[in-house]
Amino acid sequence: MERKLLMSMKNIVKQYPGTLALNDISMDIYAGEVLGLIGENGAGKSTLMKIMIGAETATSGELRMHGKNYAPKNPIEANALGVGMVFQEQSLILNLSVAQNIFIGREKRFIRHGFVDRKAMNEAAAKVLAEMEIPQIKASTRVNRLDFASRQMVEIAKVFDAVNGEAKEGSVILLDEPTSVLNAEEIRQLFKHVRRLCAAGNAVIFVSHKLDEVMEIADRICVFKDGCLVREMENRAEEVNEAVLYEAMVGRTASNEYYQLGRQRMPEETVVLELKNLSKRGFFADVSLQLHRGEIIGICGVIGSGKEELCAVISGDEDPTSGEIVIGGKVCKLPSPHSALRQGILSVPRERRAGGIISDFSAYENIYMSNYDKVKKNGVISPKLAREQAEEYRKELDIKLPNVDQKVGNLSGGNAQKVVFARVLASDAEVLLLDHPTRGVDVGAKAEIYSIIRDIANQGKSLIVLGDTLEESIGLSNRVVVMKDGEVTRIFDAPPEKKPEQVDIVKYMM
Amino acid sequence: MDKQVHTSRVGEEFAQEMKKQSQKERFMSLAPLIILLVLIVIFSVTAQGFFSINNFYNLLNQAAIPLVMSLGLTFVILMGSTDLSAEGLGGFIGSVVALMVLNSKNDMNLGAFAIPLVVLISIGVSMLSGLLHIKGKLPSFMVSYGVSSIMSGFAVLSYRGVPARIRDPLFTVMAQGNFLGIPYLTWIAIVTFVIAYILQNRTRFGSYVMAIGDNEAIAKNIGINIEWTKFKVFVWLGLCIGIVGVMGAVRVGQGDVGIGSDLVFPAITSVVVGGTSLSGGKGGVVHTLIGAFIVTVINNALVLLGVSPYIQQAVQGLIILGAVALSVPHGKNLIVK
Amino acid sequence: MQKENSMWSKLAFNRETMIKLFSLVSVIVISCVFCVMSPAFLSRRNLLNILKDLSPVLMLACGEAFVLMLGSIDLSTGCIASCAAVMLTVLLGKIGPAAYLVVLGYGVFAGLFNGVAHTYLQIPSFIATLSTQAIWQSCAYLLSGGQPLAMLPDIWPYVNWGKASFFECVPLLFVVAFLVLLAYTVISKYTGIGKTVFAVGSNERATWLMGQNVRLAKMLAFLMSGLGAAIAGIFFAVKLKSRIPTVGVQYNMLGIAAAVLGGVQMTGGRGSVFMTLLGALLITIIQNGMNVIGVDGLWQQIIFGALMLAAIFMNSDKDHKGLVVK
Amino acid sequence: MLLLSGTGITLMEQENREAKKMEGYKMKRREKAAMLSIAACAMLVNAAPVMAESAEPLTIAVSMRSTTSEYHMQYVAGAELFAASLPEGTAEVQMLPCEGNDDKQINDINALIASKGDNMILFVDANNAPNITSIAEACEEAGVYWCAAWNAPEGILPTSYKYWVNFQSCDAVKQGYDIAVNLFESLPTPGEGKICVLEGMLANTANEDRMKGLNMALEEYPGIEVLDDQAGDWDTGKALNITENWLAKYGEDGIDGIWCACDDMAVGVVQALTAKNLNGKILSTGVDGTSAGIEMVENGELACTIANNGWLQAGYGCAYAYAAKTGVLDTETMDDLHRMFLTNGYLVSADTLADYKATFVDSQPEYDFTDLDYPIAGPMFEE
Repeated sequence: MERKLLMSMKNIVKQYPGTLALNDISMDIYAGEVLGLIGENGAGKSTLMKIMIGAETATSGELRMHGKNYAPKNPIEANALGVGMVFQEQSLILNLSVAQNIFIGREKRFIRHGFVDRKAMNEAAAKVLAEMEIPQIKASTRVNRLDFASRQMVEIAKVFDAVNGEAKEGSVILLDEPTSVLNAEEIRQLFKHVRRLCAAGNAVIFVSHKLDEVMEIADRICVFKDGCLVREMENRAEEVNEAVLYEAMVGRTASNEYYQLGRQRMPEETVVLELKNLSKRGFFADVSLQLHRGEIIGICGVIGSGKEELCAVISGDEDPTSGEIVIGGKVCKLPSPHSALRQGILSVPRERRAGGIISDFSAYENIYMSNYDKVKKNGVISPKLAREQAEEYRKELDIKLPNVDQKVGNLSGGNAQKVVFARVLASDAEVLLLDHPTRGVDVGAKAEIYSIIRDIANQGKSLIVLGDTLEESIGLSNRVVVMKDGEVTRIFDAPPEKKPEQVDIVKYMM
Repeated sequence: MDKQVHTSRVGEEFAQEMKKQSQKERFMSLAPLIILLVLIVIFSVTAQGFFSINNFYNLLNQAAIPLVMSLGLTFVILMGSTDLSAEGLGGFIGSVVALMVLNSKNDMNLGAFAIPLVVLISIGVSMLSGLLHIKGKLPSFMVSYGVSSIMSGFAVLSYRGVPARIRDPLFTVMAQGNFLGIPYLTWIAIVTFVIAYILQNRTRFGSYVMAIGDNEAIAKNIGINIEWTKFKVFVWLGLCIGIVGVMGAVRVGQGDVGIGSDLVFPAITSVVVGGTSLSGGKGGVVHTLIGAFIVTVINNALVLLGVSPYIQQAVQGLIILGAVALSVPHGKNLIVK
Repeated sequence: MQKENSMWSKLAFNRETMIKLFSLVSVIVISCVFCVMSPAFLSRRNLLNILKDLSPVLMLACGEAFVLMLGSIDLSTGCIASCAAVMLTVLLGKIGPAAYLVVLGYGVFAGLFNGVAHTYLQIPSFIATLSTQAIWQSCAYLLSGGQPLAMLPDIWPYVNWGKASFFECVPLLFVVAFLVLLAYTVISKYTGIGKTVFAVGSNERATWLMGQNVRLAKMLAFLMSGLGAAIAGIFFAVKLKSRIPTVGVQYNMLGIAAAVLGGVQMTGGRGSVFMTLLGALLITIIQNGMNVIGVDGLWQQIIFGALMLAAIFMNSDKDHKGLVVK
Repeated sequence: MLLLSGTGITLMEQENREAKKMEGYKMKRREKAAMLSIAACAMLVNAAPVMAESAEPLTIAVSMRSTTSEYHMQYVAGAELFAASLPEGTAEVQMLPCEGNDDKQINDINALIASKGDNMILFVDANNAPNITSIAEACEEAGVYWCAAWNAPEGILPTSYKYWVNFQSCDAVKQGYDIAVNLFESLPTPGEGKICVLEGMLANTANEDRMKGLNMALEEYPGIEVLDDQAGDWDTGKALNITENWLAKYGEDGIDGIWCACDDMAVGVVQALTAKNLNGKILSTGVDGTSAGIEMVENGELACTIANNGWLQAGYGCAYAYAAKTGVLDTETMDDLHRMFLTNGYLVSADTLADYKATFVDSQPEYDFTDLDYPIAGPMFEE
């Protein structure tokens, strides 16, 4: 049957300073189909979605909707033109009722001489919720009373209504990781709606890490890798199975030199850090692990696998509910990153701007922030010593800085991360937790960061790395720990000569 | 092929954890009401004459002016700002309205028209301080401190030390008369509360203020005109200060700058004790009502208990510290400024 | 880069020094205006007055600056000062000069009390310090037994140092205040914990993750504020030779205004402790000058408010894009 | 008045806009702002009505608590009366309100001394007694003749100072006593009943003395029972709330009278009573003799008030200081009576109301400031 073209993209490119997020993507979206998008973290899926919803603008390329040019400036405009998106993080106002949230920004049709007709709004909301078959949620309850899953359903209902309401001839709805917090029953219900929507002539784009779900719902599957659309296939049961998808997603194995495998050394015997069935209710359970001096452990897992929370607990940012952390043979409590640093543990957080640097401070101040003693002269911080230290690290890590007094706020991603590494090195911490160290950094800077990580390991320090991509985790680490739904499913040894295949690891991840 | 979609043990725990957290949050939002009831019970038992119809009316009247003031400040705090201009502006409005109606000092007699005129002036000044804060990007705390000092100067200038005693019959009736047993001033407070309730729940403005307070980025994303909404918040504040100024003049029967004194900080205390968070986005008009009653009940009870005036302030401070400590969220890496 | 900025950078001004410079410029400008109006303004005796009036406000301001740099606020400094003034007078009579140490100890305790209420009970600092303000006001009443008595002549010798001055225009009070200011500046600029206070104000999440002791920094900030207030209280007592429990109440807002005029941003993380000297000087000059040139009493408050607004308007760096000013 | 305030602020606003529209001279915002601040200061300062011209005329400084109390403004009027009695242009009055801030009172006086040197005389109603010692030291140093009224600390007397000409005061203790006795006598059963006590500002000298007077009266009237004692901080609003609470606590017939420490608070008390139309049945008292106080005595809502006659106190205070400055008086040779005397407050109650109004309200009393014995009602300390 001839399918009506809803939206078409011609060689879309998105260039961030230093990284090519999207590389010449061309794709057509037809009415009535569910398009599955899969790919590793950072493969460009979310960036493409942001461009389609108008939260970002493409560097070049052309977007057409219903045959007309389509360039929305913000989500509101996109909704009006028939494109709606359910954001990954909640965008609901907790203090307002469900009805108010659904229609926020679009209350015009309920205004009766200046006041919002509350009853009419609640009825309209009830109708939308009924359509979504979630009548158990009352339109007038406040959102902060709902549990996580219902909030997700309200979020989806809000987008469906925003888009369906206006667009006459079919619209495009983007779902970014919608099922990460839903249970089995709720997922089944969501799929029912997706099918109902497609039958009504709309298109749904479904992004998920759970390959089984994608295979269950999607009509067509597009595979993204490093910003390119590498495979586009019909989802015919006999042809498509998880192995095929894994192969498409991972593609070529990493070149040796990129991760400087030659400099990967054997870890020593002494155990620097040991976790004994450590668990945190609701995030991860019974994780036991031994970290040796000079060893790099890579932890892999999808979003919601608990690897970030594990990292947060080890670095003292969060508290575990049970289990022990043993450092240098002694069980110790880590109530705060401050006490963790005193035990020699320091983390490099994922959001560099929010958690890694203080943008109002200069580079040399940032560098001594984790260890004041090194720059103290008779009890007082001496700026001269601090500047010398900063100068030293500037040369060692080759940070491109006009001078060490420059505010860190306006540095590029790569340079800012190098300042963070300089601070970490200056802190003399023994155990380092790197949370996506190379996220949002250009390829050149990535290689430099890898060599810094190698230097750190060779100095006898031990690292736990949450790799930005699977390939990175395998390439860097001596051992790869795979986590899924809060449990350690498998630990692979990854000596330089016999690195495990990505395909084998992915099996345990998804 | 359809692998059995199961949620792991961790997923179950996560759902339970979330349920426990939302129950805790629901309890926390009720904490101020529970504190109010506990206080009423304690004081009824200990303070002689507390639990009586007469004192109930008394509470209602004394809560009138602080309530209108805190209603004005609720939206400002919901947006995450603070405003101290009421001290000077309220005093100015009180002094000027007394001069405009039939009074002992000059022969001006605008009668009932004085009230809308004066409230308009108050809105005008409040809009100006809002303009300085929003457009000039100045901290609202300091701007309002400057405006307050200017306005109290003008207030004193307006009557040069000899306060104008109000002779206008309308004002004297408003001061003493009552309707269904409730004095007119309290009716003004009740009407203001109803308007505020409607503003918060029945208009777009109310939802937009909540959205801005919760997360300004989301609000901008939804397409809300943030500056215009903030501006309207200052108009509402000006209206409330105008009403408070008039009520103050009516209640004391004369116009003096003292009407504005001791207005702002008890009002902000009521808003926060009621459960509205200072960083914005949580709480609302009903919370402020509860907060205003908590503060008034404490003041009233301390007098009825005959607590020596010297330690009254300390007792009040301690009770408020305790009440806020109970109703404020606690968490390890919760950032509280 | 717009043309203007390049013009400025040629003159080797960057925006930071511009703001610092600005409060100096406004102090000079306003002094000249007053001087033109009445030459007695810069007379040796009036300088003595200005510096004497400046000292208590400066102590409150540099203590308050620490808390403002956290992004929080301390409304209890005025009442801590009153309580300290009363305590000094009462104790001088009983235990002599040791009273000074006890009062400083009290200042530290009051600061820590605020710190615990804010940091451990996680009460917003606005409300926490508003409540402790009421508590210390009551303590001041109780300590003075409700009687605003003058110091009895027998303890005057302990207090006469307040009247001493060097070459007739720099009072000893101001010298002590300046030394305390220097100590506060060194702590805030050159010690680790001082730097942490700055960092917490600028980005608390990052400071926490960097392994700094955020709680200790907050406690220190409130401690410094309490101590500053106690020293201000000592200055009041010494200057007025009396124990009046309501002496400091009105100085709380002036302390905050002085810190803000010194360039400390209320959103935290920016500004310097030393610059509060200029902020305090600006406020004192305005009040003193208005009396010297004979501005009518009724107009003084209006002019004070207007100059306050003008100074805040000049002082805020408005090119801070995106900064959400609460 | 409001137009002035409106234009004042909008003027600043227009200045802002004109400054922005400066064409042809691309200024950085900072320069424009600095230029604006000079214009703003100059504009605002010379708009102030009373300006000190050249330094010749003698400055009569009046330092008192606040411009919002009618009684304190009587001081300023009294000083102006005295200035008018001098030949044209010899003196002009400058008011130094300190809004209840003791430190500010001292600072203001020091600033004026620095600016005027000894070409000034000073009349002070100290915000609190202890301030007198610092003022005395400042005036001794600068050679400024000055007089004080009301508050002075024990043991500090004009006789031990050269420039402190005299200290006059109505006897606050006696006033507290007089209004208490008047109230007790005018109760439904004279001498018996239950009263509530409404103090002024805690830890304020005038308030503490009036309370001493009240307690003296209470000893003489055992039949009077004090139900409660609260502080209203001289503030009308607070007095009103406290009275309402009392009515709720003791019921409308549980209280026979309310001893109130000043007229401003009495206004609040009477308003609360009128709300329950008890005004006139439950009587209260006041001090200061403000127009509001007199009016309430007239309507029978207030048992009595005491007119302290601020005009007389300030007028003669300035007269004494001026006399000492011009050598008419020599502080060493003045006898104690002239250095320290009581002025008589004028007890205004229902019966003395008529002639009080005749002398003070209807016609402005003519004071002959040369006759320095006129104000003396009696020695301050009986030898």
